[in-house]
Amino acid sequence: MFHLTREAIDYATLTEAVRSPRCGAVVLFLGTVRDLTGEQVTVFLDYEAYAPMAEKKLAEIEAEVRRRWPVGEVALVHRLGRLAVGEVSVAVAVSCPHRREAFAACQFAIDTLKQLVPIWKRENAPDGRGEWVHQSVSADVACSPAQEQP
Amino acid sequence: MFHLTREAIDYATLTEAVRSPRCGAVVLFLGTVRDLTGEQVTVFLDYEAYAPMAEKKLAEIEAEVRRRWPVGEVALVHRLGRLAVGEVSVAVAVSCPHRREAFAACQFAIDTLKQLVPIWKRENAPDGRGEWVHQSVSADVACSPAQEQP
Amino acid sequence: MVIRVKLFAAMSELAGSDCVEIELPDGASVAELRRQLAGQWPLIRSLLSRSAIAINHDFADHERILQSTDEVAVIPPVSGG
Amino acid sequence: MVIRVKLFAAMSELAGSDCVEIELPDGASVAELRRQLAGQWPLIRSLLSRSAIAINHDFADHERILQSTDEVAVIPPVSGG
Repeated sequence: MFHLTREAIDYATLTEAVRSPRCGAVVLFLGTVRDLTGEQVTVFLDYEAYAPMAEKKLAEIEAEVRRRWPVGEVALVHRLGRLAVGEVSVAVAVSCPHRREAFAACQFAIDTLKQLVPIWKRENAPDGRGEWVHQSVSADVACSPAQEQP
Repeated sequence: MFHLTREAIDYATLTEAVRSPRCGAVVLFLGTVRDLTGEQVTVFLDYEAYAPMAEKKLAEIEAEVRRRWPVGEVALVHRLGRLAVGEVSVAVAVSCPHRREAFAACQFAIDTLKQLVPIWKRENAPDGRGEWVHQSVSADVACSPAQEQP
Repeated sequence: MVIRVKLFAAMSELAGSDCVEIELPDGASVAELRRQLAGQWPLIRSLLSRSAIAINHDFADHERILQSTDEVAVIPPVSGG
Repeated sequence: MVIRVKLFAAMSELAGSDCVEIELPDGASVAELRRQLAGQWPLIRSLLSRSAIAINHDFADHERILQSTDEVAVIPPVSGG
């Protein structure tokens, strides 16, 4: 299951939804809004999506996770709109019979989501300036290594 | 933080407790009671601990996790007593600035817990027979590979 | 044919719109679309060079031929998560 | 000296008690404790050979010398998680 939402992500309900008697392991990943990106202070973020394509890519990630690992259930949810520091922007929950599979499947899902799903964030600083984050994957364009992960 | 408990593990409260504005990533692992171990049907488990040593080992694992990764907060909780199929036996929650660290720290913590902490489970079958699980780490003693992970 | 191209995030800010229309010869490729976009909206050139083109919700390579009914979008480097 | 040894899980079932007392000469090592336990409680031998000995809540090696005040336990292969 997957969805985009403008409401706060209820990760406890999501985690309950992936639990199963066949699965001895559940791994949940939460991405949350950090107060600092490198030296830059963030007061809030805005997330925008190309929604129909984002949903298609989320469906593809879910299918690939199920193809690669013996998943009981997998849930991917991304928040859109304005988020304050500390709020949950993304949640990925996976259940598997064993823990190594659950960790690997969850990490693959969030890594792939961050590479492929057309969602963008705008970081808003205390002085009111905002900037869309479009870091480059190539080394020849300036980008902060601190921005590479969530 | 770490503890042993005879109450149901409230993993949502645990997850909230490790969240932090400095940490963009939270990883939660839940071990739950499976209905099958290989071919063997389980109806409930009993967990027993050598409590003071278990707490000492949990403290050492927490310290080692903090030494190796830039952890915001880490929580390790293990349930004791009788658990039905589907119940949560262990929860590990970790927050870190970035997701790779959070996954690595959480996986290290549960792997090490399962190797070092003196807690034992007794699997109880539908016919009333129960058996303590003491699989060997060496290959020359019969052990089901299916029991290797939670 | 006229192709409507959806724009997002900084790409939309640079172009001053979340959608632009562009006239292309029938049988034009994604590469031709990129050249026309860069020519008509110089401000988006730099980010466009780092962006992908999506057709009907999938990433499309340079050689892909456009149809007038395609849903076309510029996908700047994503930053979800 | 008399050492009280804590037993858990199947080890406690096999011995019929969660604690046994054993007489050891002063200066006895963990290896000597293992020999005495295996000699007096033959049923635990097999599992004991796969178990660790803990002294004061830490794993102890065979050469470790026991003190009469030590808290001693047999730790069969753990299965928590």
